[in-house]
Amino acid sequence: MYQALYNLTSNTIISTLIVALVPLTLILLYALFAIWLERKVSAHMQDRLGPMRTGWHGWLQTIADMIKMIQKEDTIAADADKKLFNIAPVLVFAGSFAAFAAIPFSSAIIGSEIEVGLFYIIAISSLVVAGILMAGWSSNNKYSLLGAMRSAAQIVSYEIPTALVVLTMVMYTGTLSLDKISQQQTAYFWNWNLFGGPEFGLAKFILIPFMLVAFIIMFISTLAEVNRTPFDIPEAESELVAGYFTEYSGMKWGMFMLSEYANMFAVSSIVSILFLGGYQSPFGYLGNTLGIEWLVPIEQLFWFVSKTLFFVFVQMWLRWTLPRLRVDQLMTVCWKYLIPYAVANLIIVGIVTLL
Amino acid sequence: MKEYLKNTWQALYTVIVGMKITLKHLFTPAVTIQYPDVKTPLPERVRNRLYVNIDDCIGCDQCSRACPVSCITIETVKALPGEDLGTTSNGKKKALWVTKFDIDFAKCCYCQLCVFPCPTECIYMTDVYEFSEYDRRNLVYHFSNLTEEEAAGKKANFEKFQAEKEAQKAATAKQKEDKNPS
Amino acid sequence: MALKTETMILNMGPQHPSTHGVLRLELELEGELIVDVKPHIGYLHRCFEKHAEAMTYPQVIPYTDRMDYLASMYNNFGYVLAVEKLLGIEVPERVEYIRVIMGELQRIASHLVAIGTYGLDIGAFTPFLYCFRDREKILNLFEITCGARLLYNYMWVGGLSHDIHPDFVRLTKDFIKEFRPTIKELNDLLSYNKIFIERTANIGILPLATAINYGVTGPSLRGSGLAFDLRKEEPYSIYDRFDFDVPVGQGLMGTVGDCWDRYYVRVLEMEQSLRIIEQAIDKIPDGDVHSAIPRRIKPPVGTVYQRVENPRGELGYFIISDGSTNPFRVKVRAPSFVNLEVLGELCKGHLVADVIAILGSIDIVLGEVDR
Amino acid sequence: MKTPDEIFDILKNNFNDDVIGIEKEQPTEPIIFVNPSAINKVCLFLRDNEELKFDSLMNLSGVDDANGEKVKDNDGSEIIKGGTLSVYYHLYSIKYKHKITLKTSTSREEPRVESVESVWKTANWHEREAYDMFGIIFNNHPDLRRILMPYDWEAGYPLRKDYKNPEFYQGMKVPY
Amino acid sequence: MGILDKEFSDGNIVITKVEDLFNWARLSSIWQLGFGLACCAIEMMATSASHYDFDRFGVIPRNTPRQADAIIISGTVTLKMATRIKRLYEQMPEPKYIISMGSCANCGGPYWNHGYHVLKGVDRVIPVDVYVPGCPPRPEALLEGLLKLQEKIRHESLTKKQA
Repeated sequence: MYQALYNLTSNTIISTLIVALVPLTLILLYALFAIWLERKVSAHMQDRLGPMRTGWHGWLQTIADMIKMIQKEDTIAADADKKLFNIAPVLVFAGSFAAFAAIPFSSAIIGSEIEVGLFYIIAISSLVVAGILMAGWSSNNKYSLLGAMRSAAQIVSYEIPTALVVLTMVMYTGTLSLDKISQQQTAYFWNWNLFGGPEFGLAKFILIPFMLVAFIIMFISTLAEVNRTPFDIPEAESELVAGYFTEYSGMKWGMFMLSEYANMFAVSSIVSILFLGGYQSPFGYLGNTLGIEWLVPIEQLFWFVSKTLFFVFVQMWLRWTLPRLRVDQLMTVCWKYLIPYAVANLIIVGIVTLL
Repeated sequence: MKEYLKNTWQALYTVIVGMKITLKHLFTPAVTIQYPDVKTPLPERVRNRLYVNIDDCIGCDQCSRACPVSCITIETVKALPGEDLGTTSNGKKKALWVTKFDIDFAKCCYCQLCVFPCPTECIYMTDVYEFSEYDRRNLVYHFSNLTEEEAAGKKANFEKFQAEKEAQKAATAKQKEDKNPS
Repeated sequence: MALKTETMILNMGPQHPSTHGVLRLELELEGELIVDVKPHIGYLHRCFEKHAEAMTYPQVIPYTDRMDYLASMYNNFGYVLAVEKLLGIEVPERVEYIRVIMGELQRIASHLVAIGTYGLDIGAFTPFLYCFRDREKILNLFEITCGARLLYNYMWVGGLSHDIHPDFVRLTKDFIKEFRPTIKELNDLLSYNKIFIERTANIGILPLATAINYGVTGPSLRGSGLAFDLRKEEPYSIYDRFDFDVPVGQGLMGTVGDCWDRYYVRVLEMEQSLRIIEQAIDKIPDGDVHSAIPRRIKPPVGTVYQRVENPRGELGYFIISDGSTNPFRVKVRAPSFVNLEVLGELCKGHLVADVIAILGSIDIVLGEVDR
Repeated sequence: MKTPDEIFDILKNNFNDDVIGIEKEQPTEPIIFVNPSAINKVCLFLRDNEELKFDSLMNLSGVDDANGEKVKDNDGSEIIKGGTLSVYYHLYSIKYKHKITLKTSTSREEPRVESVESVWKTANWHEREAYDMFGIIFNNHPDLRRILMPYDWEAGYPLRKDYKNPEFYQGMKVPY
Repeated sequence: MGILDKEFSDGNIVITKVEDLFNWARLSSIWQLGFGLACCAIEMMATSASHYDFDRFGVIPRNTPRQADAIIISGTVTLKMATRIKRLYEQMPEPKYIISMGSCANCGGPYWNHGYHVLKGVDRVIPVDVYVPGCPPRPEALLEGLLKLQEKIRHESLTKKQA
């Protein structure tokens, strides 16, 4: 996309700006929609109606929340560490927004085609931990401190199963660049990695169960990385009042919410790229059949967003069904269950790809 | 090792079962009553705001004695023998002017103990529950239909009547005195 | 040189999402491990005993409602039985049956709130709303009979304030039919959920000896394996005419007497209450509920201690009367007040998240703790 | 299953002077009077004796008997001088299913009772509540503080018959 | 109030337009502090449950005073609790509202006469916007109280600061 814009405007600053602005606006619009979706999904799952009075079925609700949050008084605790207190939300949002640079929304719309896309994403998403620790420490509140400590331990320890599963997928697909992985899984859903990948043959059928196991491990560990139930221990309502953002009010807290939903989107898009063929459509492209060339990228964008939104919906669905794990149980799930399964899976897929 | 696999299987299975239930509920219709637009009819014995039918009230003070919270304040003035105050709906002769009949709904605990002892059933609970206020003072409801000065007027002429009776009694007592000593 | 660590005092203050009201827990923490728990109560002390001395006998009943506001029907039941024992009056059969039905309906409603808030403490939001949705049906039943949703002032000394509504029997039967499948659904969603079991099994184990010494009663005691239920132990009113069994914690998911057992005893008890209501609903004799209500209540000089099986445990009324229309002294033995003492004993060595799980499993109501 | 009279006889011959007497004409259950300084020994005996086994203290309640004579206080309201404060214990045995009620009474000015916290742990909060409401001091109680009222409440003991409301508490007007 | 502390001259068209928008936003997303005291708290929970659904009005329970806009004082305020409520009120960021729910919070309710430990009405400690009578008020009565509060916010104006 950058190249196309550069030929158009032949000015580097403007084209980079536009390349950065497109995902930003997409994320802001998506966040407004996701917060509204979460409240409606949770409501209907609990036999109630959710926001109804702001516009038809409450679609203006998140906008109302946003404008109200702007009006809130900006309180900083008296002996909080002012500088860190203000940087923390920005850092957390920057961490989760930076991951969008490498995610291919469609063959035409990619932030920057980095060869080491996956590696970059895993590296950048640990920036969020620094932000959370800063928030917890600087608000000088016992609950925030406990929340920050827990979230640091959780996100760091769940990086390992994610990395292992990414390793298996990279070994299987042979490339680190997200764009190439999506291109490999060309049209028709049985070529997707979840169903054994593009080449036809015996390896494909042996791989299907292990791809499924890798998919489940990846989904669970990304859930933990984003602090969603059943792993939302850092901001556990019932124990730690509101975890690391207890002291934040108004727009700063809004930034935290925004980054949580942005992170959810980033994480579920990675899962959909690795396993469900990113922007590939399951039944071939309308654009090709009708011969309209420029329609294909838009179709791809549609398929990409719908797959990711499905995963976001599943994350919300889990939030309103499952209770919360305790901190030490969280660690046992990670170290005693996810990592052994991931390593075993890695070995088996390795052997199969070698044959 | 067997325990390990059983744990994993049990975890996955129960999560799936839980998700099946919430998904089922996602598609069952909501039970919410949309309050401001849809107001459900309340059963007839419902206990919300009290109402006093003041012209049936004979000022017998039974309700304010029965109230555990003593939030009913009644002031009555005895009617002069000549005055006719009309009768209550079930034919009881009224003998007292009820100058002040206030119920402080900020104190009331809606226990309905005042409704049962009332001889003329003039105090009963309605199903009105929408009466929240911005200012606590106008939660005190005044049910008596005598205005301030009428009440003051009634009290004044009752005192006057009282004073006359005293004077007469003093006079008759003096006469008796004159009669027997002389 | 060992690194000197210092314990941290964490105040789970009167305003906390899962302290079931206004209770302050002073936790002494070593990292996340609990060294000591000191509950501070009294934030909702509403001087019930002072009011009881200043009111006449029937006027105290609205105040007994407000003590354990989740089971106010049962508070009336206890107080009314105590005063009737003092007066020595007999109550017509119809009133006895209606009181048992209302008491058991109130037990189901109270257990539904206990189970719902316990799910909330562990982190599952949806069961809380399903439980409240079912509880609304019971509140409707109460509302058509006595007009109030939560604080009823329904059971009077010697009778009832209103007779039951003509279609009360039909609505109760519908409720029983609708409610049974929802218990099963609740079990699948919460009780057998692996994460819920992981969070509650083998946590806060209450051995039987400490339970008896601490005077714990009700589902918390039965969770530890002793079938001590006043409805069977010392049958008051007409509970001896119904057959129902007393569920006891068997340690299905862990050791006997852990949080999961206390929670599961409540779920089974709801089932038993349904059985009692079914047996009682068809055999309500007819008669007048106001016949035995005395005009003026002036009991003879004396003391009485009457205890009933409140959904939270043994609720006892100790009334001293000096012959006047006002009771001289009313002391209430509130089950939650006694069950809360054992919290310090149970929480040693657990994590912060477990304190919430243990507190939820004991199921206290602050109105009753502070009276 | 023992009747209160048999229990009283057993107690009488074990603690002859400490157990003062039994009062039976109550309409409901008879009450055994015990000397306040010996209450913990009696309770320990009641709990550990093989035939009695009173292992659960149902209820411990403080009562202001208000039987002293009324005296005009300086600001017009009357306070009660002399008279007694008494403590009732309701015991129950799960094994034998029998119940008794003990009563001890101490003077109003110097209310001292032995604590039974060592016998039943549940008595800890009950006694703290009796102290908070009536001012009855329980000797060697682990931490005898106010439990329901604020810790810095110095306007006396609320449930006594002659209790008067303070005008202000931490800047908040108390009476209506 | 956030970025709008500067004084405006008079309410001309632009201001009233923005003012309505800001008022609308403030009143359609009141976040209540999840905090209940006594029996009215159970009715408040029943209001946020499925049958009467607080979420329809955009009201979510928030646990920290920092993120809450309104406290619903649901239950009896005792003297020991009054100092805590004052501190909670002070911790809340500026546009904050108080709904006093139930007779006990209005003026001490059934405990006004002999309640030595009960504060006679929460307005002795914090300023109250709407009094909802009832003991406990029905969920619909609480919703009606919320609607009254929303009416009050709708007519608030940013320029003319009320006393």
